Amino acid sequence: GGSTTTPTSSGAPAAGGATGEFNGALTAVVNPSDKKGGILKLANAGDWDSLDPGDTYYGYSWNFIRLYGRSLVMFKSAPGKTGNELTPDLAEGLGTPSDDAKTWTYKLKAGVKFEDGTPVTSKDVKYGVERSFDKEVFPDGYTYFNDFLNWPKDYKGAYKSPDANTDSAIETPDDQTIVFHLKQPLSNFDYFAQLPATIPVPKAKDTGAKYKEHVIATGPYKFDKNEIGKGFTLVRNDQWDPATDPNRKALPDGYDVATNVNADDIDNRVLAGDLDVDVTGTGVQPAALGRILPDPAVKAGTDNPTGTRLWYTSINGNVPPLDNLECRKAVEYAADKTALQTAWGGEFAGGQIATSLLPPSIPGHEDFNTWVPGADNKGDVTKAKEALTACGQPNGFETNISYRAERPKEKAAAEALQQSLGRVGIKLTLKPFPQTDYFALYAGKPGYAKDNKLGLAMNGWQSDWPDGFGFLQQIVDSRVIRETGGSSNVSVRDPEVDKLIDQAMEQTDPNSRNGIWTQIDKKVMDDAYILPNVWAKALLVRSKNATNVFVNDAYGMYDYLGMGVK
Amino acid sequence: MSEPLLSVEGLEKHFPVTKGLLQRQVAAVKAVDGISFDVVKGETLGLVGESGCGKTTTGRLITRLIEPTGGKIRFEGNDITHMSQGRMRPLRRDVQMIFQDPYSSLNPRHTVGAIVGAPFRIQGIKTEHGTKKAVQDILELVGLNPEHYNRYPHEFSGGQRQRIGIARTLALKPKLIIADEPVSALDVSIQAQVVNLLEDLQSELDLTYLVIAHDLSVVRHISDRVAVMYLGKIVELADRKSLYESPMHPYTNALLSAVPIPDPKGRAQRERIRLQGDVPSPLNPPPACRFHTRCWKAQEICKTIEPPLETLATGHQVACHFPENAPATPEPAATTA
Amino acid sequence: MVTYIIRRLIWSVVMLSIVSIITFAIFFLVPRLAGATSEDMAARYVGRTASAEQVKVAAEKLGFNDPLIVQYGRFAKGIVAGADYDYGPGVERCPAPCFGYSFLTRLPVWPDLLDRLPVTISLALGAAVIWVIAGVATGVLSALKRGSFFDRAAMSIALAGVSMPIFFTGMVSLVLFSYGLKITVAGGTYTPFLTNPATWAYDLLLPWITLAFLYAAGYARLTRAGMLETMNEDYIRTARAKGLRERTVVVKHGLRGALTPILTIFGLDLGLLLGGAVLTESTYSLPGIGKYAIDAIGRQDLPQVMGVTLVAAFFVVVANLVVDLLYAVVDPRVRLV
Amino acid sequence: MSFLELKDLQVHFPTDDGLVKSVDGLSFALERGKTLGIVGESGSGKSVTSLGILGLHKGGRAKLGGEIWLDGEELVGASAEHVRTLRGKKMAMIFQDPLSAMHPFYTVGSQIIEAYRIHNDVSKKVARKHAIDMLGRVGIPQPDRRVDSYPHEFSGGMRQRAMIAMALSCDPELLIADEPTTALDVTVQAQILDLMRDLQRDFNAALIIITHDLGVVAELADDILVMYGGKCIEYGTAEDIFERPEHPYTWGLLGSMPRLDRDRTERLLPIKGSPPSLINVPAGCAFHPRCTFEDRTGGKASTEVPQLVETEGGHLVRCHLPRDTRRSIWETEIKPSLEAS
Amino acid sequence: MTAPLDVPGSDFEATPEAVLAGQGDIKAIQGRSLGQIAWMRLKRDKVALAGGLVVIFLILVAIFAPLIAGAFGQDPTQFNSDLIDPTTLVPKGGTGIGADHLFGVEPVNGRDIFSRVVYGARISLLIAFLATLLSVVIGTLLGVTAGYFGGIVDSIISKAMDVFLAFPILVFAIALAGVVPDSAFGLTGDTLRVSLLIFIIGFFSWPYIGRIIRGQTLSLREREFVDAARSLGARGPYIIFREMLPNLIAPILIYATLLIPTNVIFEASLSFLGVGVRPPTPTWGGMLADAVRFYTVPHFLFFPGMAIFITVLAFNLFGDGLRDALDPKAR
Ligand SMILES: Nc1ncnc2c1ncn2[C@@H]1O[C@H](COP(=O)(O)OP(=O)(O)OP(=O)(O)O)[C@@H](O)[C@H]1O
Ligand SMILES: Nc1ncnc2c1ncn2[C@@H]1O[C@H](COP(=O)(O)OP(=O)(O)OP(=O)(O)O)[C@@H](O)[C@H]1O
Ligand SMILES: [Mg+2]
Ligand SMILES: [Mg+2]
Repeated sequence: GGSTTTPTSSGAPAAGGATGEFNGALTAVVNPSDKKGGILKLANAGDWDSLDPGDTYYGYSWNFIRLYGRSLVMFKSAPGKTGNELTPDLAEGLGTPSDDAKTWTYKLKAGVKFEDGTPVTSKDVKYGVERSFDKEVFPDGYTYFNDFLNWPKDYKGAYKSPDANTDSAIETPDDQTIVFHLKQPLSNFDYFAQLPATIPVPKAKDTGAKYKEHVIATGPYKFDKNEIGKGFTLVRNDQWDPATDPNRKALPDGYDVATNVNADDIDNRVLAGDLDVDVTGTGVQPAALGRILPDPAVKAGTDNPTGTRLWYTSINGNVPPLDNLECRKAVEYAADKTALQTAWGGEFAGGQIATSLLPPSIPGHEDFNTWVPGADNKGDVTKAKEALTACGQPNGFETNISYRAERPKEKAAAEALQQSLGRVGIKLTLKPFPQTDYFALYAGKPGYAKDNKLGLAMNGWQSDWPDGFGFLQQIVDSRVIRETGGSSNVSVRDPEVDKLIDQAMEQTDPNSRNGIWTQIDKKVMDDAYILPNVWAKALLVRSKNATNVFVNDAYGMYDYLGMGVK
Repeated sequence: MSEPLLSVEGLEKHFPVTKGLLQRQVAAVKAVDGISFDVVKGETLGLVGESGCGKTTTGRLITRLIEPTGGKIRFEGNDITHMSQGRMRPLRRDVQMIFQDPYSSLNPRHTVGAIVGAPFRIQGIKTEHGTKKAVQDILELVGLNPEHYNRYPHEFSGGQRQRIGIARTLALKPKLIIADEPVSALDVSIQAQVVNLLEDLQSELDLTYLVIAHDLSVVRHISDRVAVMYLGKIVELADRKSLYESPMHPYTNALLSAVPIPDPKGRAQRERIRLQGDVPSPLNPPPACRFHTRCWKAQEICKTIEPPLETLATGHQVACHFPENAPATPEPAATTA
Repeated sequence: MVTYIIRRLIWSVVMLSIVSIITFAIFFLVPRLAGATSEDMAARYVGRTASAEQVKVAAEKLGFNDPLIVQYGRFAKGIVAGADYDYGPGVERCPAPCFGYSFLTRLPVWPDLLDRLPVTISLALGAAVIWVIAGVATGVLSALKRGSFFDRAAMSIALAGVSMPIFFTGMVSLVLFSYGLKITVAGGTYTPFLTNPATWAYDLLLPWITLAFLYAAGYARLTRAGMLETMNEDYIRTARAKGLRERTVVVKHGLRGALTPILTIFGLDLGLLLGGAVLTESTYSLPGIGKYAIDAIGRQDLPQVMGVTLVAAFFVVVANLVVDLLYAVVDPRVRLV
Repeated sequence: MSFLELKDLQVHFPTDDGLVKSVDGLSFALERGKTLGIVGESGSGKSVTSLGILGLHKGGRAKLGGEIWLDGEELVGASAEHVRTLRGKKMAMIFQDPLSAMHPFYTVGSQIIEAYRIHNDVSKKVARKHAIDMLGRVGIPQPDRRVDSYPHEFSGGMRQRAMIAMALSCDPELLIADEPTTALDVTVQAQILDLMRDLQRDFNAALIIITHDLGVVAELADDILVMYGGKCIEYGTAEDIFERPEHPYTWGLLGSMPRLDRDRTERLLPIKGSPPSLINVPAGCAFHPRCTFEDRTGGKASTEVPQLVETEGGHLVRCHLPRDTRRSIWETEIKPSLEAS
Repeated sequence: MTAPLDVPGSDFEATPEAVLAGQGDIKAIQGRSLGQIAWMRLKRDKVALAGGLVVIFLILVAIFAPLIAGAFGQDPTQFNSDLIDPTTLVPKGGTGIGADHLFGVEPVNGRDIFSRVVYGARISLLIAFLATLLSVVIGTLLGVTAGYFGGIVDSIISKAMDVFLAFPILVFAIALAGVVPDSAFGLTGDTLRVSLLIFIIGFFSWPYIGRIIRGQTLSLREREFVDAARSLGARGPYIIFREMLPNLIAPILIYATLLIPTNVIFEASLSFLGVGVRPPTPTWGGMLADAVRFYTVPHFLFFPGMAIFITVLAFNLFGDGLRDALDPKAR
């Protein structure tokens, strides 16, 4: 059974702990400093999905976007659990609910300006949300506002319905006030208000899909050069007024970001101090593990936070014989979870063996293990065989497992499953698909998955924010499944689960609410629609040159707002 | 004279010069430009001329390896000028060709047996004691060891290879053999062996030869009659004796006097005619008499009117406005009327 | 000459059209043969939340319902005249030459390619300089010292060189020189030449050397073979008979003759490399055309794949054209008419 | 000592199949202003000899032996560099196939200029002037224009003229022409032979002309050397060789040749068999397997290598047949049959 | 009767007047075909012979992969997680090399590298051989056709070769391999992938052979023995198959041998880029792609890399030797 302990540095106070030790930045600031100046050098082995606040959906991007964009509310820039707390940013305070939490009102601070000097008004915030509605222009983004605000019927977003009256969804009674109207009560809308979509966008400067090439800054930094595919630089935004902004220290003079850099090289350079941060915050490459873990001195310069990400395998009940619970159970039992853990990167770089959905750091997490894969976590062949017999497939069956071709870890995990399920006669064929189309065309398209017998699909989900809703809703609610493809929930179809989700959303009492999320977690596991693999962990390397380094729990990686350069 | 075995009339071959993807014709090489002659059964007709004058092309036209662009070829009275390859097939037994290069004319991947036996196979002929026996007989005939049947060409010397080539032409007992420079690639000593062989075979098998060569001595040695070509035309055609002893065309004259004589005594007193320059390109031959650019006797008429090939003495035809050694002088102008 | 160039240019355009038609057909037909509908194809462009209705509209707008020829026609027209892409929120202008518009990145392909081009050109040309110098020099020395220790060592290394895939040598060199000795960058970085020539060269050093090693090995072998052949030519003997110094004989007479066939291969190699040094760029994560191609293929971005294929083909065609023209300069016997 | 003297020259090539004795003990002498003709069948070692004199085997696989004296200098033992400086200046060569013997990528002029400038320290302009002069002297029309043509733009005859111009550009004292006319038509061959004769008179060089055409040597040569299997088998004045040949091989050559000046209806008298392999030269007299008169040597032919002996007045023959026998065979058997017509 | 490369049957004694070097007193040389002569030359070329032996060895390895891997009790897809350090993912003790695992084990899953390399030979050689065969067949057919018929046929085929050579073949191959779905043309799984790779590689390499064959055919057509056959009344097919093809066998053989290593690299490149045969089927290129992430475990990079290197080298050595033997003037 997986223990839930969040790795923390055991006891040792980090006050003034300039040297740092393993996991030192999880709970304290390493290398604290107030020195301004210098350029922080970041690198990304891949590329941003988009720099546009209306379109970006990567955790690291939300972490990073705070440098140039200010949303209504934000996560505190602080180490440890504090990072999970919301604090007003553009708004003067957290949201004020009314109408049974169906209406939320925010007051904007005065004196906030765009990089060109024009003052930010509530209209700009409203426009930012409205434009993000258009998922044809912004295919990458989340759909929370689309789904929950009370939009007029047939509303198509700022571009296609420019003249629509959207007051039913968002009202701006004056330039400093913005009011959100929801279709249903939502007890913690403040999490919505921290989404990058609430970063104001000046309508006059909006260039639609091209806005990402030059986002108009409200934060302390603005774009200087931006070469898509190669990198960009941020410089100080002289229109940013620190007086309006207690959250940001804005230490460096600028940021130099390179994209599409060799991942191993990033590790080496960060370890060598030539580079300050691997911006994706997903941890080092496997090759670096062997250099870091065995060497205590090197290991001391790293942190190993548990994120809010679950790597899992969807078990598609639409694909026979997996429509039979017993057959799904066989998969759960037969899976060798230690092999999966290794495949995902091992204890440090991969994660902690997961027994349920909700990661330990998310309220509502409870320790339970519905289908124990043997005492050693290497799979329980006997029970799996029993389940197979009960399912009417005593000799096993054949099905396919999909994964994203570009992701070696998913491939390794799929191979590990293929290997361990093979022991009980479940023969898996590996089906790699390009990641861009993985959900839109293949694994996330129910028709395709069914026709092509994608019984299993490698999958991963990171909480959009640290609560049960933010984690579970998008992956277990059967109503988010779209026949046209693109759904992140590809397997869980249980009306009872849907009902429970509705209850949880309305529940204003946090404790009862978290109880319901636990219940949902258990129910899904009982259905055996999901085979949890690991709760992801990342081995992060602190740069020698970076100051003020700490892990922000909300993002599960270093906080880019706080960091400075020596 | 009996009916000629082979009769060629106004034979022409213009090779198109093409360009581009669509192979458009932009010009023509007039390799053979209207030649006429007969070959009588049992005789040897020699065809001489400098490089590029169209000798080989003539030979290939007669064997129908290439399609004539004009004129007529008659073999034993049959018009074979444009006869289809299918109908030619049986006739091919009667006309055979000996090639110049003993190295490229034998397929290096075939044994001697296969090479000499190929005519039987291609023509589908069964022989009494099997092909092998027939081939070995022929090998013997040309002076090769019949036991060489299973050898490959590269194991033989040039002279032996040429014998193999000759053996192949003899397989089908042809009536006419066209020999294109049969000895020019061989050393003198070997050359003589092959020349003798050709002569022996002629008398033994009653063959008729059309021998193409540029070596006037060889031609003098083996031919009964000789035709001299210049730039796709026959300029003079006569029996051996009169051609060598009293050539009429200035070109023939020049050609003969250019040949070095292996006799150091005579070299001082011999008078020579030296031609200037080289043979012009057949792509663009001089108008009218083609020789006028190099002829020391040329006059205005030579540049405007083409002299026809006329019989000036018995069996002596020449195409020249101002022939030498002509017996009685028929006015050249008269013929142009 | 001018007409030759014009003809070649026309043919180049024809060739590129054929390449584009084949590419187009394959990328648009194969998915359909595999059962994809136009909606399936449109689904990738409309975001994650589109309704079936929206997908249908998008498919229509993007012209996926039109016959292949119409779609190709649009594509071809775009190259000449530019194109407008109506992807919903607005019409996106893709100015000529429009090699397609990526609906995934929301960017026209051409500027992207232009952006990547300097990297690939730097990589290819830099490596080419090294490999030509190293390869040819080694080949010449080997040929001259044929059978010597140097020859055998160089040829063994060269054979080993051509026998190693670039991604293997690339990885090994990365591990050794970048990760290990840290004397070179690990790729991924590219500094434009104009920004800082020194950094530019330093960044590309390892890829250059690795790529050049592979090719130099091949060129050394080619040059050696070519030199051995030309050094047997009669004109080399003539040059020696004139009393030329051996070095002059080798370089001025021998090498000059041996280089022509290498020029052809060089043209083809360089053309192919300029069109994307796929393996090198992906091994060293250089943001060039080849990496772009891989990325485009990875996300199945058909317009980008089309664009990059065409640009790559363009380089080969142009390189061939240049080589042919150069040929006429190098070898006076080649006449371009 | 003569201007050029070869003493027991040997050129051997070690090959995979064995040692090729291309030239095996060749000696002769030649004076300025004289012409030596070397005749022999293909592969008898004619070209190898000429390349040996020019020192072009140096640095190659060939093993050289013996001595070559040119104007009092020994060349076989001399350094390659020294021999190089003599090439082109002191001795020059004309090759058989002028098209392949000239570099296709350089103009005719530049190839002559190059040859001239190696040995004469003059400006390009002067050298060019000289090249035009030389082209004019060998009879190329409009030499000032043709100097910039490429070899392929010349006809065969002009190319050979240009080759000659190139060879003569530095006034060499020894000129070797290796089959200078074999690739040419008779009419052009006659022009070239005339030209060479005239030029030799002007330059007073020693000329070696290599050919397998007895007619050509008869036209040009003062002395003739007949080679067989890498050895000299008969040497004498042109008259000696044509009027009083003493070696059966020479008889064979004469008998094999159809003559233009005589109408002969009888069969030619060829030599039987074919030339020997130079790796496995027949024991004894190399010619004995093909010799009609082998039986008259008393069995020595296949066991003993005959010596080159002088019969009279510088006429040398390498034959086991007694001198009288040779004489009588020639007078009674060979000569009549050659002249029968 | 025509024996292009076979052994002639008769062995009677004869003393030819022939001139073959060195035969003067050697008693009987039988008719030796050029093939036999080439073989004699090849036998003397020790390096090429060694290459040939390695090639044969590799082929045997490929054929008997299951037996060889089985002899060590290893399955190429079997995980050996217990041999892996679960934190660093690399084999315990660095490589895992030992009596059981000759080449050590892979990081992460502990699969036996030896058996994977051995099985990798199958895919590699199968694809390389069949793709070469395909391109040789297409190339020879079109090359001979173009060269023999000339004129407009030649123009069209030559231009087609130009077009093919202008294709950025690697980009195109990757794209094509990526675009073809999982089951098509009635094939699925490895069979489909292997066939697809064979097709792509074979289909894009034929112009190289095609050009060579065309050139050779053009020069053969000028040889007089072709005219000789025609003057005997032989038809096109006879000339192509009986007269020309035997002479083309040498270049075909040479270039096929030299094309195989190119195709081995081609296949490895495609697998390296992830569009080859699907995992877990082992391929050398695929292993290298995995090894890239674990460059700190050099043996993982080394063995598949060396497998490619040795295979390609062996073919190249053998091909070079073959060329020298069959076409000695190229030496
Ligand atoms: N297939 C062809 N296409 C174009 N031109 C040709 C062709 N064959 C021959 N010619 C040209 O026709 C002319 C006559 O050629 P032919 O081979 O008949 O001359 P020839 O008298 O046999 O010369 P040689 O003595 O050199 O063999 C030459 O100028 C040659 O270039
Ligand atoms: N570099 C070499 N290596 C080996 N053998 C050689 C070499 N050069 C010449 N030979 C051999 O030496 C012999 C004499 O050759 P050479 O070229 O002197 O003959 P040739 O008398 O000039 O004949 P041709 O009349 O054909 O020119 C030939 O058998 C030839 O094969
Ligand atoms: Mg001819
Ligand atoms: Mg010679």
